[in-house]
Amino acid sequence: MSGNEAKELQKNVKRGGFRRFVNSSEFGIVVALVAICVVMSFASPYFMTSANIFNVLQQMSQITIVSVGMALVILTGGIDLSIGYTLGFSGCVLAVLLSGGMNMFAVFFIVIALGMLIGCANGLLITRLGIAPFIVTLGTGYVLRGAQLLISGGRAVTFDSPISFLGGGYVGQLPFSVIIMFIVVIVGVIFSTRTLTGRNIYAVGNNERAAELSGINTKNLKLLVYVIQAALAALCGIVAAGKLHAADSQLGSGFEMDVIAAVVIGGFSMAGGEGKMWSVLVGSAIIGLIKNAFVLLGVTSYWQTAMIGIVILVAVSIAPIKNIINNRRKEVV
Amino acid sequence: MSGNEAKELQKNVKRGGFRRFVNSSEFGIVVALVAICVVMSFASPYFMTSANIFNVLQQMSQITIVSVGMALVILTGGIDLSIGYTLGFSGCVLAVLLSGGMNMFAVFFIVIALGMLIGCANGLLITRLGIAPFIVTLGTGYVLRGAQLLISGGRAVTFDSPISFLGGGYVGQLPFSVIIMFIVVIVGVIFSTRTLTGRNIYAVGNNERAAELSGINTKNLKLLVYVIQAALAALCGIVAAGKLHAADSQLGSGFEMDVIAAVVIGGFSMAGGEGKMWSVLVGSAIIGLIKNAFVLLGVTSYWQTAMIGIVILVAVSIAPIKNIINNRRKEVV
Amino acid sequence: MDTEVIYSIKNISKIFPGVRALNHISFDIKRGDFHAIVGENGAGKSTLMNVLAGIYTPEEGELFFGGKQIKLKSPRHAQDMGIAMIHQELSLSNALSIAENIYENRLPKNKLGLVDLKKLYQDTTSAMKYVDLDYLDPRTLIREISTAQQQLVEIAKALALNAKLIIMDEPTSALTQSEVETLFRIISDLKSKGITIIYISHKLDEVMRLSDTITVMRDGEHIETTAAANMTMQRMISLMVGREYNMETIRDSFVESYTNRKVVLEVEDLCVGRKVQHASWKLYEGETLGITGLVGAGRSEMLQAVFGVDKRDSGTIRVMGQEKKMASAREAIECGMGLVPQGRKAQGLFLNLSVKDNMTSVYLKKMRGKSGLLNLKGEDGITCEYAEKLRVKTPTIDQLIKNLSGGNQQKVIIARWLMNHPKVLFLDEPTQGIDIGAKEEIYAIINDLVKQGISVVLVSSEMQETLTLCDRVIVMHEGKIMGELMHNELSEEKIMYYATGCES
Amino acid sequence: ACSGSGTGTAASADGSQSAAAPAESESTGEESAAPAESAADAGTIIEGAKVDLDRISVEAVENTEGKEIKIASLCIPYGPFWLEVVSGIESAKALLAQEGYNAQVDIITFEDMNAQAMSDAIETCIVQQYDVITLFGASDTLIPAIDKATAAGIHVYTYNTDTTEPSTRVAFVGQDLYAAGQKSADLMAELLDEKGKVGIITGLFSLSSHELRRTGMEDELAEKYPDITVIPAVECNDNDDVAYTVAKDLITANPDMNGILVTASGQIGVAQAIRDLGLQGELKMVCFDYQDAIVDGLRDNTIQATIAQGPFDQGANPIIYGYNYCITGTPEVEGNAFTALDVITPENVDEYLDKIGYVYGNG
Ligand SMILES: Nc1ncnc2c1ncn2[C@@H]1O[C@H](COP(=O)(O)OP(=O)(O)OP(=O)(O)O)[C@@H](O)[C@H]1O
Ligand SMILES: Nc1ncnc2c1ncn2[C@@H]1O[C@H](COP(=O)(O)OP(=O)(O)OP(=O)(O)O)[C@@H](O)[C@H]1O
Ligand SMILES: [Mg+2]
Ligand SMILES: [Mg+2]
Repeated sequence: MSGNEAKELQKNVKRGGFRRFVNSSEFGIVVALVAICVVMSFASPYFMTSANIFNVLQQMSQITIVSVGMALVILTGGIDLSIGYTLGFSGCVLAVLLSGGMNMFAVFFIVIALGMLIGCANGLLITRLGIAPFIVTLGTGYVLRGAQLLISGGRAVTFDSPISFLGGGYVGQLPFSVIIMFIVVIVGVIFSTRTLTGRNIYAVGNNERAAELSGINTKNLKLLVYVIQAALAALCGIVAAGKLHAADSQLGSGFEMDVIAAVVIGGFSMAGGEGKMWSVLVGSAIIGLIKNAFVLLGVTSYWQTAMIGIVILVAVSIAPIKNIINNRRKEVV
Repeated sequence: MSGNEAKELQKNVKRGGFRRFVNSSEFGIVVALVAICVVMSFASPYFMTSANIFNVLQQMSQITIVSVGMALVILTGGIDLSIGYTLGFSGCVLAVLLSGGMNMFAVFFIVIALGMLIGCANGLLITRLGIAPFIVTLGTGYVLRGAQLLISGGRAVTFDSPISFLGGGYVGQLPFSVIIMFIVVIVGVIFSTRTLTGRNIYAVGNNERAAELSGINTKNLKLLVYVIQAALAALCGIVAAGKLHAADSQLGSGFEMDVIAAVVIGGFSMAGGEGKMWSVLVGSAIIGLIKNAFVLLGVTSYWQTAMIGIVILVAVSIAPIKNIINNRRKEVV
Repeated sequence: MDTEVIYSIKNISKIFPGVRALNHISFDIKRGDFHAIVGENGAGKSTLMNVLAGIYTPEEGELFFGGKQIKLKSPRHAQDMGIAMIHQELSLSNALSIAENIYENRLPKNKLGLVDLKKLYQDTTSAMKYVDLDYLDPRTLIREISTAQQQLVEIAKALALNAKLIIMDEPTSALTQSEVETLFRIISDLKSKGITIIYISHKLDEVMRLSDTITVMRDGEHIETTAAANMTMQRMISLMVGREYNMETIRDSFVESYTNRKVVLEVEDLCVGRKVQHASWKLYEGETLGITGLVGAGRSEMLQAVFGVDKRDSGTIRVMGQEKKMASAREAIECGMGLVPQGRKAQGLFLNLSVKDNMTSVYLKKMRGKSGLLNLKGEDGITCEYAEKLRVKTPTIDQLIKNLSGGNQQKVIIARWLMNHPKVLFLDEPTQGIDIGAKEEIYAIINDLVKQGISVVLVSSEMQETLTLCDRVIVMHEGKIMGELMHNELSEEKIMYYATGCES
Repeated sequence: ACSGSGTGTAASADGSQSAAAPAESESTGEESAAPAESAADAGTIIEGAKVDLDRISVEAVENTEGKEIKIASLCIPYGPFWLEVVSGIESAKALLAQEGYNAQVDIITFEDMNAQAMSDAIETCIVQQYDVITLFGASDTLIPAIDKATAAGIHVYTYNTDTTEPSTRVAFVGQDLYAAGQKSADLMAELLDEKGKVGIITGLFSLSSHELRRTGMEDELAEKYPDITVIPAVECNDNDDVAYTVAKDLITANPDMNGILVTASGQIGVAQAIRDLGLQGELKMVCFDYQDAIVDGLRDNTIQATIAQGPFDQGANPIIYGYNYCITGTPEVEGNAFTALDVITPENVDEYLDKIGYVYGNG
């Protein structure tokens, strides 16, 4: 008897991935993404041009890179409001050091290391003092903003260095930042599904106490997540500054909202423990496409803002509405 | 056996309100508030003047009014990012209608009703479709900002109406908006501690499932909370526009962050279910005082921004650090 | 037609994605009856009760309450009709007071429409007196009291509804003997008032002792409803599991002599706040050590401190003679220890993860390949193996654990530790909410483990379990170890003697 | 000059003084031809701001009675444009700190253009009994606070941007923003031979200074140049990164676009996008203000023209005007005191920067 049961379980495991995908929470946003693409390719002849596609990819690359880190943070049930400023601060440090003539490899490592230090500060305040991530990162965000202003002195610091290739370089037609994006996402997917640490992050987000009892060092794991996140923000700061060959005090401002929106649209629960890493790509693509769409369509100025809101709301409503209709139908049958 | 323990417990509970307060999470921020006041009254001769005190009170009144609503939202485990725009939109509607010559009582009710409608939209999307509050209110926020731009046309709409008394009037030296603030806080405290609905909000935030099983209509309760919040934001929009005798497309922008910060500094848990209503007053006083302090002290550098962050971090660190020290001491004994 | 029948269930079916939890169930509940419902884990008992209390809407079937057909829209609706339910999983609000939990959504109001706190506390005090909790202040927060006390609050909450019919879904699984007696006293009082009680329990002796009528369910089917007088324990179990059942397989043999036995774990002078005071004990190779006592005796705290998850104020811990810091659970796991915690929802489950993820959360570490990546191929296999071994009832191992019945969730957590082949296994109330069949399986597992030379520490509030499973028992009272008993000197009286704090 | 809609500014109560300002801005150049020796910028609020007393074009009256004057200058010193404004403020501060003037200038900074916060700060300044307040007239919602300050006997000056509705401020010192928008449109039309397709990238729809320039541009193009099509304006939040993205999208969507007008910040991002697409010179770009990156743009022909507005004067002049008013008791200027509308092109860039004493390489 029980032998049968085991086989049954094994079989069930293998059964249809597609069916399951259609019923998953990620399905809705994939539909939304496809819908936006279809509508846009009818609405604008330029939408499906390779130039535009590479544009959009480049535009979403920055959001996506940081979203991978934010997704990890949100998986643990936290949030990081300081990343916009981490990004801006890192970009400014990069610009100042490069324009001061420092070797670009040294600068790269200094900026990433500084980013990790910032993440460490956030993580320590959150895990050791137990203060809410929201308020900790709000506070450190202000501090970083101050630091960004202080070092950029309110100026745009320009520089000329091969490191710009990371943000503004092309491999054929493909912007290099898009390659970075795909690498980060792939590493993110592998990390979150195929490494012990990644899997433990889900456990911590679900039930911290149970995770602790399973031998997971929950505090250090949370700390790690903020460090990864800040390191990615620093990397993204290098990409952004590299693209512009300059950094100023505005760099990165408001960025955190785009990133959080991408992650949440991607189906991550703010409560933690739920979400699939690849879907941040879909979330940030939606964010990127919305903005692209309005420029392509030439939506009159004041309507742009309102339309962004409407598209976001529609995109995230598809899945729940589908469920409600499905349930109705079932009841009728 | 249990007799001993019982007595112990009894003692614990009945032990002085003050002792209990000292051990509460609100204690830390009250200390921070007092510390800021003491430092400031030494640092600036103008700080303790009645004119300045009324200024600060007036400045914090708007944050506080909306914080009461936000506190309710956060109690249910939600968040509302759209309130800055609800406020701004309401202010602009008020200005446009008044400058169009409509009766001010009619305008007042229309604005509040519109606010409630906005709250309703947020609440329905959140409770009926089950979309995360973060993303819903981000979306409606964009829509409202667009609407605000559309109706104000990017310009400031000025008006002249006795309704301005709500925001800019004085009773003796006391700004009328401060009176509104105290009324809202007192009603908020009574609502949250002494009414069934208020207590149910805590229950929902604590354990939604349990609340449902107790027969609480959790969906409607959450809906209500967003409606209250948006109504308060609309009221605050009237106050803000009244004070300025005008409203423009900028009114209210960035306001949500101050409000959320005030609530979180006030000790509310972002996870919901915990927090004392009166403490939003302390939270918004801290936010108000920090800004006042910089102007009074003429902190004329980029340090200002960094200092806001540091003050926030210090204010929220007091309680946990105190706890850690206490625990150390206990271990030694 | 029959005025005797208060609740009539007709042809009820309930379907969850992938599971038919209830399949055309029909039976009647008589007014004033004590009606027990028994069945294996996942038989559909809780699901049926949730239907009766208005929480789930059935796909098919009709309900008649007091002779009238009803369509329950919400739990509130059911409450208004006089149906109250004590849920299997504790459902209280942690940051609210006892009083507010008992009167959740029904707080008394004064003339102004505001909450009348004075009346609330008075009412609560009398409600608490009824469940012997009156030594607590009604303003105490739920998170400040023990699980057992919470269970009593939950009971008080249902009683305060003044319902005509009270559904109790495993109310005793988190209670020890003395509270169980309190509950039985309450129940007989309710019965004398003519209140109907539907009672679910896996403690079949309770069922036999108290019930007027017994319904057996299996795999979502209604098997039989008979008067208790016509039922024997043996037949009830056979009906539950669907085959002849022989329940005499507990321990092969007990440890006879401790001389020359290797000490695996040694705890010396352990103190944890006021909960555990100067506890010292040894655990020998291949034995089952029982730790027992009344609620709040500090057993769980002691285990958790030894396991490294809770800070201890003092105490040395030696594993295989070597002193260990034991600063984290990780260290304990590395020493070959395992802990199945009390309170699966709070401390065990990752609710939004799958059965597989829940089962392998500790084992995962062993699946790391050379590259540092996890070798996920083995994961499905080992999960299925243990799911089968422990007879976890789930459609697939990718099912979210929150969709499993309580007992099956517990089995998954036990499997989580068994996978690691621990040398020392702490089991804190491991059979809480587990059906008789699975219990026997767990007993058999304990027997197996001990035979292999593994040492088991068993914290159990079920006297029978302690008496029949343990080689040695230590009894705690208010954080102190009061006495130690060998298997051959075990008796209920002796345990109670120590547990109530009488000096030895 | 102002035929535009929605702005009565230039027309109201100013006429007489508006001619004075351009004259002053011209004189600026001459005076600063001899560079200041001590760039004592150690204590400045922005690193890189240069105190240079010689660049101050308005003469300060001697404070013979020796009464102490307190001046508050409200500013938002973030973004490259402000470097010059702050240099002006700091220079005025340094000048008035000298013996014989006895005036103290306090600089009050803001994080962003938040009218609410500024309004609150003005109220606090009233409490502190300042004699003069100079501020950025970001929004009409500042009017009640300005009026309250005036009623408390404080001389208020707006600079850079004025409120659209009249307030009781003494004078406005800054660019005629609507006219500036028109001028940039004229420049673009000239570059395009009065035909083609033009995109507009603006900072924020919600900022009146940006809106004045934007409407100035749109109105001018619509009225005067029928052969030029205007694409609906897009917002870049004053952020170069966003501007880069938006510019690329605009160019993709409108391959036939010949020119881009930028109302405010974001110029660096737009210029970089043009460079990355290899459209330098083909796609004309006209923007406002100057800084190193814009100078680079002019030099490599990515930017065809930028309009300077005399930021140094905007910082320094209102302070000196206010101070003089306190001493003499009569206002020196009232209404609008417009600062420069200077056009910088690839041809005259080096000459112009030299003239105003701008040091390249400073940011
Ligand atoms: N929400 C749900 N979604 C999917 N399946 C469910 C859900 N709730 C219960 N089930 C399934 O329905 C079946 C019956 O579960 P139920 O909780 O009623 O069992 P039970 O008899 O109460 O068992 P136990 O004694 O372990 O509490 C189980 O197979 C369970 O996995
Ligand atoms: N939700 C929870 N989170 C963390 N720990 C918990 C939780 N629930 C229970 N525990 C731990 O389990 C302990 C035991 O709970 P409880 O007081 O009910 O113990 P008991 O088993 O009845 O008695 P004893 O103390 O003798 O074990 C708690 O004191 C606590 O340490
Ligand atoms: Mg059950
Ligand atoms: Mg226990």
